[in-house]
Amino acid sequence: MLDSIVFYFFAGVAVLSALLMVTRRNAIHSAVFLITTLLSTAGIFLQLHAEFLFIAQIILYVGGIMVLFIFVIMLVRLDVPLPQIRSPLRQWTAIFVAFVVFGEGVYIVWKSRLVPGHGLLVLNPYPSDKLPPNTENLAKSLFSFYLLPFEIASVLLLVAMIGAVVMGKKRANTP
Amino acid sequence: MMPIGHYLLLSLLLLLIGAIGVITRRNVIIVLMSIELILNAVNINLVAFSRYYGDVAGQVFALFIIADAAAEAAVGLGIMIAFFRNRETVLADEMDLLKW
Amino acid sequence: MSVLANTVHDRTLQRPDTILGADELVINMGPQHPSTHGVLRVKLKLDGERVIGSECVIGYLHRGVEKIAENRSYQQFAPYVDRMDYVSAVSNGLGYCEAVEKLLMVEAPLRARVIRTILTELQRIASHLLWLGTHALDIGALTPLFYCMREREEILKIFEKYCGARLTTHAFRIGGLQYEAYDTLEKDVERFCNSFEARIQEYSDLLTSNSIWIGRTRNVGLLDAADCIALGASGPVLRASGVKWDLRKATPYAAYDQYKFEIPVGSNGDTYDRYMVRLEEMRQSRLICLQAIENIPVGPIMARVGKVLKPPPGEVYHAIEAPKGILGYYIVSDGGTQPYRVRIRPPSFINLQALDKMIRGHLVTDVVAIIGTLDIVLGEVDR
Amino acid sequence: MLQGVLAFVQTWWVELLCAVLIVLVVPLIAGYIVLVERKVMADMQARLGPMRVGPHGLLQPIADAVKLLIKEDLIPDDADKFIFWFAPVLSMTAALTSMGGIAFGPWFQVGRDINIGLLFVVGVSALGPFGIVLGGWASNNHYSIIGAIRSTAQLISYETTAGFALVSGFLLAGTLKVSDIVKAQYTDHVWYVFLAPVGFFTYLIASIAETNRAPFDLPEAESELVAGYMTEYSGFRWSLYFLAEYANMIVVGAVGATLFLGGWLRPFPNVAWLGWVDGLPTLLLAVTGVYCVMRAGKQPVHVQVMFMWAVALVCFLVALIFGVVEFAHLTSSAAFLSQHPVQLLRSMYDGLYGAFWFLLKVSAYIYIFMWLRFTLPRFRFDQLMRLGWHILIPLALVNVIAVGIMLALMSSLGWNRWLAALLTTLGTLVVGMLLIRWNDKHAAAASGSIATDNTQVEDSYAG
Repeated sequence: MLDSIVFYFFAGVAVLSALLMVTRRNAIHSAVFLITTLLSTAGIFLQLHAEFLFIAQIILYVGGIMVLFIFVIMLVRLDVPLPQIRSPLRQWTAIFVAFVVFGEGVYIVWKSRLVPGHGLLVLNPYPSDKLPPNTENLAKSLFSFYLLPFEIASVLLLVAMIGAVVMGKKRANTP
Repeated sequence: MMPIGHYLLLSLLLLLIGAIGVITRRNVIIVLMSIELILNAVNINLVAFSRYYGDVAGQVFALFIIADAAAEAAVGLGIMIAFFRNRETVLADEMDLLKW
Repeated sequence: MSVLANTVHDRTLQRPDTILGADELVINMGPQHPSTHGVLRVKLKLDGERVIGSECVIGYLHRGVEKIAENRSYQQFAPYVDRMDYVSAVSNGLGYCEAVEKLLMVEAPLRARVIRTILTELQRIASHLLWLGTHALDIGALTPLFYCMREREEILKIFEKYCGARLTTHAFRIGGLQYEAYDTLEKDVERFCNSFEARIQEYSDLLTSNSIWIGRTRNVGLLDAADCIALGASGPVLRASGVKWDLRKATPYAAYDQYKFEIPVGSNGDTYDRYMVRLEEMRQSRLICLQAIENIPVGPIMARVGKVLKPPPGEVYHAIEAPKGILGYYIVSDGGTQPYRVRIRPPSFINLQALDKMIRGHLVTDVVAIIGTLDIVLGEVDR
Repeated sequence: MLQGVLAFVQTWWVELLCAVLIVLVVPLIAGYIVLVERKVMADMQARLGPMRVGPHGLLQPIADAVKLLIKEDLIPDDADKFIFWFAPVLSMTAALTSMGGIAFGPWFQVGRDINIGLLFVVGVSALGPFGIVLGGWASNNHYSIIGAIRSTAQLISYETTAGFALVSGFLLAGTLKVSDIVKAQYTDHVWYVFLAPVGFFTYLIASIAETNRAPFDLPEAESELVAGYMTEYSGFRWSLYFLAEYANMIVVGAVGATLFLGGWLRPFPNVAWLGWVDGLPTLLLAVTGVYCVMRAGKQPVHVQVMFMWAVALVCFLVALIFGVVEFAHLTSSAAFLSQHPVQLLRSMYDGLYGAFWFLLKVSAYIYIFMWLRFTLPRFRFDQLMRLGWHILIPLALVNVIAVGIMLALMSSLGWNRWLAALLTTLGTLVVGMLLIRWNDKHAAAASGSIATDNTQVEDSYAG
């Protein structure tokens, strides 16, 4: 009962602010609504007993990436809304495609509801009292079975960092 | 506890909203933010499955996706700053040259 | 050091465009800003936080002091000069009185000159103390301000006992002094000087070797000797750049020729040097006071000047070393009871010219440090 | 429905109570921290500070709060109204929420079962910068936006340092859960500040920077930026920012105290002959109570008399709880212990007693903040960044490695703990000295220039 209230609350906030995010013209407003979406997603993670991911989402996504976004928006002075050229064709295409994909998704979920053992609509969650302590569990698998991907991810971050530095640096003699 | 389908539908919705953002918006920063939204939608899926199967793998991959999103944001914004410096704009339509 | 100044300067010259190519940020510092010391307004053109240009707007406190002088008799104008540099009113008065005395071709008696010297040096200490407190406050040290005010209070009390006023004292008269020194003047000054030595060491302990303080002041607002002279800067600003020029030694006035003191000079011409020079000047002023109270000569305190002053036609320029720099009075007389023209060379105004040169290439944060280190008083800049 | 609510309340009443207490009491405490700060400042500056409202200005915070609440609510014309409204709320929410993860005593915690513990506190307080940066942007004022950008860069940089410094503590404790961290310090017979002093001091510095306190208060440097990001704020919104700042101070103090200073443990909790220290809180409270009673009669205004009596009463009440339980411990008579009220008092004792020591440590931590604020001048922005990125972050990183080596030495080679701690600390310090020397050389070469180019470089770490 409480669980589903929490879920619907966060889900509602997430969807609503996601919609607002793609429709606002002011980039800062978009960023604020994206933050709201990310925070409600973090809430859903908490409701799913993924505590570490909840805090990782907040620290990394919200505290890191979004600060970066806002910083850049301020840096390039995007805070004034840009002139919007309406292209109805593109918009309608996008909405049409979205509806089609959404329909497909709903159809798949509906279709697979009765597959024994794996039915998406009837599957019961793993009993919460049998879940191992989240952080320890995550750390153990991250540093044993997933060690190589973990290291690759760190290399990826390093490469991204260097790339960002190179990109952000002012070249000496550009016009 | 509700069935997992609810999470999947939520994830789908967020993904589609993100996709609409990517397609319809011209402002590169908002496009980048929409991509973050899409990645986030994927995360919900992964974590939900991880919870329902009692397997931590989903969360591990969600973590990787967050790292990936960070890398993407850093590079994407770096490109955007470089672009802005040269063209004084952040509209995707203006990005019509492979080199400048 | 001058090399460094130039590199800073050149860097900005090489890239007039901003780092991102985005608009420059123009901020208005003042006239209502916590650290422009009154009503100075500086328009700063910023690239991010770096200053790429500036413009001073002054005149918010303009009262037309020089014009007022033309409609007042010589004595009547004396209190007005107190209102220029209102934190060192005694020095202003000294300069004016001596200028008029020069015009009248009279000299104040020795006793008057010695007492003038004592009070002027006390005023120098008070002015520097106020500068130190507010300068430290601008740089973010909250506490020295209150200590400095405590010491300054002692000096103001001596002034109050002497002439009844604390800030705009009008302590001297043309031709000497109006008031005889009160009975315990020597004792008060001595007591102050004795306690002051330890106190100034205390401020020095708080700031001089503090690495944040050094970081904030060293190599900030560099001004080399040639620049100083070209800009007409004087006082501690000039001496910190290594020019040993002090009117108290160069053209002694009052009774300065009788006392031994050093002229502190800096080497770098940065904010830290100006700080050190002013600290040392306070110590030297203390020494002068101590020497002066040892024997104050007995005698009259007023030269023989008439009730109505009618100086012979002519002109005179007299400059003294005020706490902030060279304070000059150029007075033209047409033989009447009122000056024909008075022109005042205010040290703050002329030192302020150096601001743009000093802040270019620095950060906004340094701007307040540099405005502080110039030690301007807007009453004197605007007159 | 009602049943459900009742059941919910029954299960979670301690947490709910703590949450309500936090929301209600923190503003008051923040007000009194301001008073203490003004008093400390006055003391250091040879003056008296607030004296008019209440005895020694004790009611000043309340007067200030009333003034702030009845001020006109100004929103500048060109401000972005939605974000202008939203930003201070976000700051305040982040600060108060992060308090939920802190244990003020053995059972004095909102999120008791949360196994990410301190990470929750750190993470949620990382939302604070948004309030600042958005508020600064929304004000549409150049001073505000400079303050906002400064604070973003500063908070991101120093959060990294603080995070690494905390990791060294987490390594020693082997857990993230607040209660387990304190228990670990109890069973290890040592506060972790002695095992990882470098970690503690880097955390101290980073936490000062994170809370925007002097000498790192550049985002609101009054002499340059008027009031930084708060320039356009006034009245209630301004007080939200203000409360958030002080709440953040409590949070970082609490994190530092939990991880490095033994949380709610008294000094030397394992040494039996120091047991008399247990009596100190009782004594202190009783003395405070008596002082209040003595002063109460001399107050000129009726409200003030009442206030003093109320404070005295609270002191006596808590002292009574402590006293009765300690008396019970001393006599250890079963008949006395088994009485119902005594049992009730005993159940309250642990929490209050822990809270006493905990708050004492947090106060000491905050006092250090004040002390530094009134002693040191302010850093310049490039110096701040250089300190953060060139010295503190490498130092904190090295410290994490050093603590790891120390643990390895202890567990696999069986070294003495103190020897291992001494060696690794010395190693870290040597690295720190080298860093400072290298940086000085570097800084001398680059003096006069600033880190504008670097800020972008530095920010790419943020993700």
